[in-house]
Amino acid sequence: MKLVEAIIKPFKLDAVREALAEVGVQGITVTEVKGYGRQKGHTELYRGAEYVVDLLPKLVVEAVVSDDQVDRTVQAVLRSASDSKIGDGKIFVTPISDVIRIRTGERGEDAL
Amino acid sequence: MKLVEAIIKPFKLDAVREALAEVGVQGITVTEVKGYGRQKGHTELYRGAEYVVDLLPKLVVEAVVSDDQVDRTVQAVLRSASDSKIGDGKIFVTPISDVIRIRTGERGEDAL
Amino acid sequence: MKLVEAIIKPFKLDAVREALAEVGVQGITVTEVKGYGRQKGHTELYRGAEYVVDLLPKLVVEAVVSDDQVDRTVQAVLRSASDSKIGDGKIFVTPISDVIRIRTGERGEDAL
Amino acid sequence: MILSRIADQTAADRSTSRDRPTRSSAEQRSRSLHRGARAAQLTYLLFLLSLAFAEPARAQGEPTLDSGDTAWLLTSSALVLMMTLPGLALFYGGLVRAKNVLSVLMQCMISAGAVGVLWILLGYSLAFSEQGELIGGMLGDLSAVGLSSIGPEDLRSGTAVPEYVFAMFQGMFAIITPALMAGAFAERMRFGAYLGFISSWLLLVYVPLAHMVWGGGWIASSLGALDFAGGLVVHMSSGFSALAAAILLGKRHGYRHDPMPPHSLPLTVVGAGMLWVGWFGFNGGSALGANSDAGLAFLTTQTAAATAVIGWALIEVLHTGKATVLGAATAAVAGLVAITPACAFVSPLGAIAIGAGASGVCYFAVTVLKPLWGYDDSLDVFGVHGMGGVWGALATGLFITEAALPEGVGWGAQIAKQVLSIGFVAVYSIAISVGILLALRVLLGSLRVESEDEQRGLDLSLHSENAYTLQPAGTMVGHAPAAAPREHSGAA
Amino acid sequence: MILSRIADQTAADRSTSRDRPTRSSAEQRSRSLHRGARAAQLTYLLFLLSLAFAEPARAQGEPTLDSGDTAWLLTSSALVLMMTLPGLALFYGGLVRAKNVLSVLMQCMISAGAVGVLWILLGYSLAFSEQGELIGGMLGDLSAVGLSSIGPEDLRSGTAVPEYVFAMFQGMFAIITPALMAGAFAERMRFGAYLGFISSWLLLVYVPLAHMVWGGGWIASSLGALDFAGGLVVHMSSGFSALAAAILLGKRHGYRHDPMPPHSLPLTVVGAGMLWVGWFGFNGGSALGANSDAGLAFLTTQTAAATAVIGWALIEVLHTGKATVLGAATAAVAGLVAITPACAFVSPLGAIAIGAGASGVCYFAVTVLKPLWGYDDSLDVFGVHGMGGVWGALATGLFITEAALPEGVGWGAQIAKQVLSIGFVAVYSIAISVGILLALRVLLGSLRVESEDEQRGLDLSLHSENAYTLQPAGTMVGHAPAAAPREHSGAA
Amino acid sequence: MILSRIADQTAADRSTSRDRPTRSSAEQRSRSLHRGARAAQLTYLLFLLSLAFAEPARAQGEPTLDSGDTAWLLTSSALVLMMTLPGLALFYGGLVRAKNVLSVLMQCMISAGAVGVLWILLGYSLAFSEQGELIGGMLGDLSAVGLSSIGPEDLRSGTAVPEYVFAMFQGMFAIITPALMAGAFAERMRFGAYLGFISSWLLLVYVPLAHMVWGGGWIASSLGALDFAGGLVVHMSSGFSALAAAILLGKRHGYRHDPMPPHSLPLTVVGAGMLWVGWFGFNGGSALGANSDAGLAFLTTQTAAATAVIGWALIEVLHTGKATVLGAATAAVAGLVAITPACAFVSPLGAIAIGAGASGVCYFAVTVLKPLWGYDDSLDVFGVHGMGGVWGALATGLFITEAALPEGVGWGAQIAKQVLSIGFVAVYSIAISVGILLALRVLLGSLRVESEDEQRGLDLSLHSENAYTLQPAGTMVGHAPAAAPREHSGAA
Ligand SMILES: Nc1ncnc2c1ncn2[C@@H]1O[C@H](COP(=O)(O)OP(=O)(O)O)[C@@H](O)[C@H]1O
Ligand SMILES: Nc1ncnc2c1ncn2[C@@H]1O[C@H](COP(=O)(O)OP(=O)(O)O)[C@@H](O)[C@H]1O
Ligand SMILES: Nc1ncnc2c1ncn2[C@@H]1O[C@H](COP(=O)(O)OP(=O)(O)O)[C@@H](O)[C@H]1O
Repeated sequence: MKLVEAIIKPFKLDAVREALAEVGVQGITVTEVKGYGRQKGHTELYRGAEYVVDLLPKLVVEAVVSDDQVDRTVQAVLRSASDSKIGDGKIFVTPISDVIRIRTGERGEDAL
Repeated sequence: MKLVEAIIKPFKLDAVREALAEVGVQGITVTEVKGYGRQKGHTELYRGAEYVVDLLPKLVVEAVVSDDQVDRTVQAVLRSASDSKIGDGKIFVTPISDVIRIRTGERGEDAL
Repeated sequence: MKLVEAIIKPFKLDAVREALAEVGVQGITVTEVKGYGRQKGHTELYRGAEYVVDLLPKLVVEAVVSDDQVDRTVQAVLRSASDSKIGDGKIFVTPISDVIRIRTGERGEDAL
Repeated sequence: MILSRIADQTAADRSTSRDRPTRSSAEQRSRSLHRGARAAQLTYLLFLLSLAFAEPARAQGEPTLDSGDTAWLLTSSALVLMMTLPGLALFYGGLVRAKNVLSVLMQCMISAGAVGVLWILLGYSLAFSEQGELIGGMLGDLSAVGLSSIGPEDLRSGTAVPEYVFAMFQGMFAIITPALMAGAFAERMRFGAYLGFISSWLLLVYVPLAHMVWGGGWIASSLGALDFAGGLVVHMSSGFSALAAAILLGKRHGYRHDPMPPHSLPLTVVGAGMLWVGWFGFNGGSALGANSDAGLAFLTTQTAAATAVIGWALIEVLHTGKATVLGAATAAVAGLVAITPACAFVSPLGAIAIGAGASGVCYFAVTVLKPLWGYDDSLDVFGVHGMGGVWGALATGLFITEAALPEGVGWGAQIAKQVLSIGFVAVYSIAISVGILLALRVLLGSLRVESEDEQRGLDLSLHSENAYTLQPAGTMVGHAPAAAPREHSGAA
Repeated sequence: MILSRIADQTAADRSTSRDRPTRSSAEQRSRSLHRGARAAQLTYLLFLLSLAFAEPARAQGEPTLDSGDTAWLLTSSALVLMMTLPGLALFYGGLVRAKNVLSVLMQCMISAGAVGVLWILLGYSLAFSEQGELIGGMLGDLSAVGLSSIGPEDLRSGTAVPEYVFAMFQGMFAIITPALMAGAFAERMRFGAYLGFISSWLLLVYVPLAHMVWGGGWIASSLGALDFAGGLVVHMSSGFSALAAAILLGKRHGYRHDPMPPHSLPLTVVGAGMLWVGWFGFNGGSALGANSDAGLAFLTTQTAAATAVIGWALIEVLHTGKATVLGAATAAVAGLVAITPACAFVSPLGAIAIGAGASGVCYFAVTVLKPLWGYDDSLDVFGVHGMGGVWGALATGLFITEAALPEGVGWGAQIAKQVLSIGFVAVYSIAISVGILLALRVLLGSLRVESEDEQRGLDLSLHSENAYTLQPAGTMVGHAPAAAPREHSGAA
Repeated sequence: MILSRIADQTAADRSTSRDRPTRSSAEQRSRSLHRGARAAQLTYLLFLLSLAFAEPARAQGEPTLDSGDTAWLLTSSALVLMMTLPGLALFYGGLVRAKNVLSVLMQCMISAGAVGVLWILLGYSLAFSEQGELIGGMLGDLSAVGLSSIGPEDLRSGTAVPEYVFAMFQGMFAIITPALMAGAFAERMRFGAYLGFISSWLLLVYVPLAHMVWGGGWIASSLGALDFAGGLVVHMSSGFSALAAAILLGKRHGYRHDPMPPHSLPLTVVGAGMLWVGWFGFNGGSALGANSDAGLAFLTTQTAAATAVIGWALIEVLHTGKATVLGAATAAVAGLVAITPACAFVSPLGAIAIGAGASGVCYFAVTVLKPLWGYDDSLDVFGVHGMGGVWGALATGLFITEAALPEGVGWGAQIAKQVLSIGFVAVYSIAISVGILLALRVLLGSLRVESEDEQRGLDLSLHSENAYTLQPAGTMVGHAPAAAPREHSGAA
C-alpha cells in the first residue's frame, strides 16, 4: 500500500475529492498547511509598511491506496488539481507497511 | 523504527494519549485534520438552504516508535479509540529511516 | 528521495527556513501541530481553578529532498532550530517512493 | 399665524414628531386654538396678564431649544451611527467568507466617510433645506450648502432642537442606507466602483427620496403616504437598488454549488444586537424629541422585533425542524425593518402583527423567492430590507390607529396611498440605480474584481490585508513603500 | 407624615426614584398644593392671580411629560437591552467551548423574543398595573393586558415619563433576567426546554417578584425592604433559580476532569465592557428620570465596579500569583451586581465598600463554594449573581446613608428587613423554579440533550450551525428543504 | 463686557460649555439680572407682579437641575466609558499578536478599575474642586476627597447638572487617557509596572493638566489657550508620555525584522466604530448640557472623522496603490483626536479642514517619522494621539470662528497661545513620565517582561490565560490552588 499525499491549492479541494472518488478512493484526510516554493507570496500592508507573506495557504490531501491504485490516484489528482500555474503543488508517494481500521481491527487492504 | 499514525475522533484524544503513555510511548504529535470516508457528514442550514458538510473534524496522532513497540502501540490505540462506530478512524504504519533529536543531535532509537 | 520532517518550536520557523534555503532546499510545507513529550506544559487559570495544558504548539516543517541532500538538510535544521533546551523537537526521515509536480507532471528529483 | 405658532410652542413640545412629514400648519393651528379656548375660561384681566407674560417669548419671536429633546436626538444620532459602525459592519462581516470580511467592513467605514462629507457639503441642503425647491417636490435647494447658512443656535423649524443636531441625525440615516446595499453585491465588487456607486446613489436616489418623504416633497405632502422613520426612504430604496446591483454584477463564483456559510456567526449576532439597540435611536429619534411619540415608536420597535424572532423560529421549526441562530438574527432585522415606517402610527398589538408578518414575508423572500428567481443577493438585502420594507409600508396603512390617520383620510384611502408610494419607490430606486451602474461600468471598465482576485478573496486583492493572522510569518520589506505593492494592485 | 414627605419633595426632586413603587397620586397632588402654599406669602391679589395661573395645571390634575426624564429613560432602556444583546450574549458566548457558543447566543436572542412578546401581552400588566391586585401583594392585575388600556400620552404615575417608556424600561429588565440563568446550565440544555423554562419562569417568578418589590407589592410596602434597581428581583432571583436548574440538569460530560476553558476571552471581555456600560442605564435609569438619584446611582455603580476589579485582582495575586483577565471581567460584573439594590442609597465611599465586598464574596463562592458543593454551574451564575445579589441586598442595609433610610426605620431594623427579603427571594425562586423544571421534565421527557449531541456540541445538534467556518467545504443540497435536515433533528 | 456676555447668554444657552472652566458665579447672577431687566419693559403693575412671581426663583438664589442637560451628560459619561471598554480594548486588542491580546484587554480593564477608584478618592478633588488651590494654578484642593463633601443634590457650579454626574463624566476621561498609552508599549511591559505607571501618571500628569485646562488652572485662565474636549489634556498628554515610555522600554523582540500584523482586524474595526460613536459623548458631552454647543461639537466631530477617513484612503491610494481597512480605522481615530480641542469653536467647513489635515499629519507621523526615528511605538499612540493632538490644538487656533474667539483676543494671538500650550504640555508630559518610569524601574528592577516571556506571549506569562482555545485539551489540576501556578509566576 502507498500513501499518496497531494499538496494542492485550497480552492481545488472539491475537484480533487470528486476525481478521487471517481477512481475509487474511499477515504481521504485533509490538512491545512502553509507552503513555500517557487510560487511568490503576496504583499501585505500595515500602516504604510510593507511585508511579504511567502508562506501560502495550501491543503494536503492524503489517501492511502493499494499499490495497483497508485497510478490512477496520481492521475486523478493531476487531472483535477492542475491549472498549469506555478504553485499547483506536489504529490508525494510513500510506502506504507500497514493499515488498521480502528472500528474493526481489520488490517491491510481490507482496512481501506 | 516506525511511524504510527492514528486518525481518531477528536474527543478520544485524552484516552488515546493515556493509553499510549501506558505502553511507553514518550512523545506524540497531534494535528487537526478533516476526514472523509464512510462516515456521513452532517447537514447545516443557511437561511433555509441546506448543505452537507462531509469533511468531519478528526485528529491525527503521530508516534514514532521502535519496531518492537509497534504492535503494543497499535493495540493501545485500538483499545482507547474504538467505539465500534463508523468513523472511528484508521491507523497507518510507515517505516522511518531515521530519527534525530534536535536538542542533542542523538540519532535512532535514542532520539525517541 | 527522502521526506525530512522537522518538529520545531514555532518561533524558530524563520531561522529554519533560511537555513534550509541556504543548503538548497527549494520548497517546504509547514503544518501547525501540538506536541507532547518531555517538555512540560504550562499552567492556565480559570476562575481560581488550575489546569495543565501539556500539548504545546509546534510546527512541522516538511521537505522532500534527494538522498544526497538529506544530511545537509538535517544539519541545517539542527543548526537553526536548536536552543539545547528540552522541547527543541525531533527530525524524522522517511523514504519516499515518488514525487510528482502537479503543474507539469514531472516525476522524481526533477519534480522537487 | 405667528401668534398661534408661539402659543403652540410654549404650551407643549410634543407636536413635533408623529407625522413629521405631513404636519401642516393648519393642523398646528387647530391644536393651539384648542388651548386658547381653555384660556378663554379665565377673566379678562387674567387674559391680559397672560398676554403680558407671554410677551417676552413672543418678542423673541422664536421657539427655544428644549434640552430634553436635544439630549434624545443627540443620543439617537449616536445610536444610528452605531448601527453602521460597528453594527452593520459586524452583521455583514460575519456573514461573508473569511477572505472577504475586511472588504465588507471597509464598505461600511467608507460609507461613513464619503457620505459623512457629502452630506455636509451638499446632501443635507438638497434634502432638507426649505427655502425653495430645485425640482418641484423632488429636491430641496442649495441654500444650506456646506451648512454655511446655519448657525449653532438655529433650531430646526417645527422642532425644539438645533438644526445641526437634526442635520446629524439625518446624516446618520444617509450613512447607513448606502451601506445596507453592500450586502447584496458582497464578495465581488471593486472598491472604486462601490465608492462611485454609493456617492452617486446618495445624491440621485437617497436625497430625492428623503426630500419627497421628509423634507416637504410630494410623497408626503401631495400623495400623503406615511413613512415615520424610513421604510420607504431607507429600506425599500436600498433593498430594491441592491437587487438591481446584485443582478447587474452577476453571481459569485461557485454560487449555488459551493456552500458559502457565514465565517463567524458570533460576529453576525453581535451585529444584529447592535442594530436592534441602535434602531431605538433610528425609530425613536424620528420623533425628533423625547415625547410620547418617541415612547410609542420605541415600544412598537421592540415589540415587532421580538415578535419576528419568535415567528421566524416557529416557521423554521415547522419547515426544517431546527430554529437557527442566523434565523433569529435575520428575523430581528426583518421585524425592525417592517416596523420602521409604522412605528408611531400603530398600537402595541399592531406591532405584534407587523412583526409576525415580517417574519413570514421575509422568510418567504429569502428561502423561496431567491432560489426561484436565481439572483445572487449575497446577504439577502432584498429579501430583508426590500421585501420587509414593502411589507412595512403596506402594514403602516393596514394597522394604523384611528388617532394616527391624517385628518379626513379614510383607512382604505390611506392604504391606497401607501401602495402608490411603494410602487413609486420601487421603480424609482431600480431605474436610477441601474442607470448609475451602467454609467460606472462604462467609466471603469468593470464593476467586478477579476475572477482570480475573487477566489483569492477581496481582502488581499483590494486592500492587501488579511483579517486574521494567528501565526504571523513573513518578511518585512520596508516602511512606506514609494510604489504600489507588488502583485494585484490594479483591482481596487 | 405627608408634611415631611412634602418637605422632602421640594428640597429636591430625587424622591422620584427612591420609593418609585409607592409613589401615589395623592403624593403628586400634595406637590402642587405645596407650591400653592408658597404663593400664599404674596398679597391677596397676587394670591388670586397665582391661583388663576395655577388653575390650568391644577385643573388638568396631572403632571406633564418631562422631556429630559423621558430622554434618559429611553436611553436607559436601550442600554439595558444592550446588556443582553450583545452584552450578555458575548460575555457568556466567549466563556463556553467553541462548539456551544451559538446555543448560548440563541438563548439570549430568544429571551429578547419570547419575553419581549410576553411582556406586552401579559407580563407588564401582572407586574405593574395598579388598578387592583390579583393575589394580595403578590401580583398586579389584568387591566393592562396587551397594553391596550394605555395610550402614548399617558404618563406612568409618579413619574414624568410616558407609561410606554416605563413599560419598555421594565421590559428590558424582564428580558435580561431569564437570560442570566442560561449561564448556569449552558452547554447541555435542550432548546425547547429552555424556552419553556424561561417563559414559565417569567410569569411565575419574575413577574411576582417585580410586583412585590417595585409594583406596589408587599416586599416594598409591607416588609419595607429596599431594592433600588434589582438586587433581589433580577440577580438573586436568577442566581438562585439558576443554581436549582444546574443541579437538576446535572453536570456536563467530563466536568471536573476535562478543562473547559473559555473559547474566546476577548468576546467575554467585550461582553463585560458592554454590561458595565449598559448597567448605567440599568441602575441610573431606575431613578426613572434624569435627576440627582440617577446621578448618585451612576456614580456608585461605576465606583463599585471599579473597586471590585481591583479587589479581585488583588485577591488573585495573593491566591494564585497572577491577576487574570477573566477575573477582571467577572469582578466587574460582581461589583455591578452587588451595587444594584443599593445604588441610590449609599455614598461613594459606601460603594467602594460594597464593590470590595463583592470581589471577596463572589471570589469565595466561585473558587471555594462551588468545588466544595460540587454542582456544575457552568459560568458561575450562582456565584456571581446569586451570591453577589445576596451581598448587595445585605449591604444595602449595612451601608445605607441616613438620608436614604426610610422615615422612622432604624438602621438595624432596615438590615433585618433586608435579611428577610433575601430569605424570601431565595426560597421563593428555588421552590418555583424546581416546580417548573420538574413539570417540564415530565412534559418533554428530558431537559438535557443526548450525551452524543452534548459531545458534538449544541450548535450542530440544536441549530444545525457552526459558529466559525474559516475554510468552507461541503456540498449544497438544496434551498428550502421541505423535510427536516438529516441526522439529529430530534434534540431541539 | 458683562453686557455683551449677557446678550450672548440669552440668545442661546450655548455659553455653558465653551468656557466651562471659567464660568463664575458672577456670570450666573448676571443671567437672572438680565431676566429682571426684560420684565422692566412692562407696566408698573405688571412689573410688580413679575417681581412677585420671579421672587421664589430669586429667593432660592441657585440654579436648578436641568433634566435634559443631565440626561445628556449621563449618556455621554456612559459613551465615554464605552470608548475604553470595549472600544479601545478592542481597537488595541485586535492590533497586537494573538499571544498578547489579553494583556492589552487587561490594561484597559485595570485602568477602569484603578483610575475609577483613585478618581473618587483623590483625583476629582485635586483636578476640579475649587475652594482653594494647592499649588497656584496647577492643582485643585483636597476639599472633595472621597467626594464626601458633595451630596447628590449639589449641582456643579456653572452648569445645571449634579456635580456627581460631572465628576463621573470627567472620571471617564481620566480612565481612557492612561489606557490610551498602553498601545505604545504594548506586547512587552510588566503588569505591575503598568499599574504603577498609570496610577502615578494619573495623579502627576493627568490631574494637573485637567486642572490647568478645565479646573480653573492657568492654561485656561492665565494663558488663555482653548481646549474644548481634551486635545491637550487627553491626547497630547497621553501621546507624548507614551512616546517617552516606548523609548524607555525599548523595542519589541524582532521589531522591524518580523512582521507583526494585527491578529484580528475585525476586532480593530469594531473598536474604531465604538470609539467613533463614543466620541460623540466625549466631545458633545463636554458642552456639559444638551445645548447648541453640544450640537456643534457633535457635528464637527462627525465631520472631521469622516473627512479623515476619506483623506487617509486617498493618501494611501496615491502612496501604496491600495486603501487599507486599518488605514480607515486609524484615520477615523486621527480625525477624532484632531477635532477634540476645536469641536465647539469651528464651523462645519473648519471641521473638514481639520479632519483632512489630521489624515495628512498622522499618516506622515506613522509612516515617515516613526521609521525615521526608529522608536517602537507598537500601535502608534504617538503618531495618532500625540501628533494628532498637536495638530488639533494648533488647528483650534487656525480655524476658530469669530464668534468663538475670546473677547479681545486676536486671531494671531490665539494661535500663539495655542502654540505655547502645545509646547508646555509636550514638555510637561514627557518630563514627568520619564521621571515616573525611571523611579519605577529602580523600584521594580525592570519594566519589561523577560525576553522568553515576551516570545511566549504576555497572555500566558502575565495572566496564565490563552485568548482563544478552539480545541480544549489538558488536565484539570485542582480548584483554588493554594500556591502560585507553576512556571513563570514572577513576571507580573
Ligand atoms: N521539496 C518540497 N518539500 C515539501 N513540500 C514542497 C517542496 N516543494 C514544494 N513543496 C510544496 O508544494 C507547494 C507548491 O510548490 P511550488 O514550488 O510553489 O510550485 P510548483 O510545485 O508548481 O513548482 C509549495 O507551496 C509547498 O507547499
Ligand atoms: N484511504 C484513506 N486514506 C486516508 N485517510 C482515510 C482513508 N480512509 C479513511 N480515512 C480517514 O479515516 C477516517 C475514518 O474513516 P471512515 O471511512 O469514515 O470510517 P471507518 O474507518 O470506521 O471505516 C476518515 O474520516 C478519514 O480521515
Ligand atoms: N515519539 C514521538 N513521536 C512523534 N512525535 C514526537 C515523539 N517524541 C517527541 N515528539 C514531538 O517532538 C516534540 C519535542 O519532544 P520533547 O520530548 O518535548 O523534547 P525533546 O525532543 O527535546 O526531547 C514533542 O512536542 C512532540 O511534538
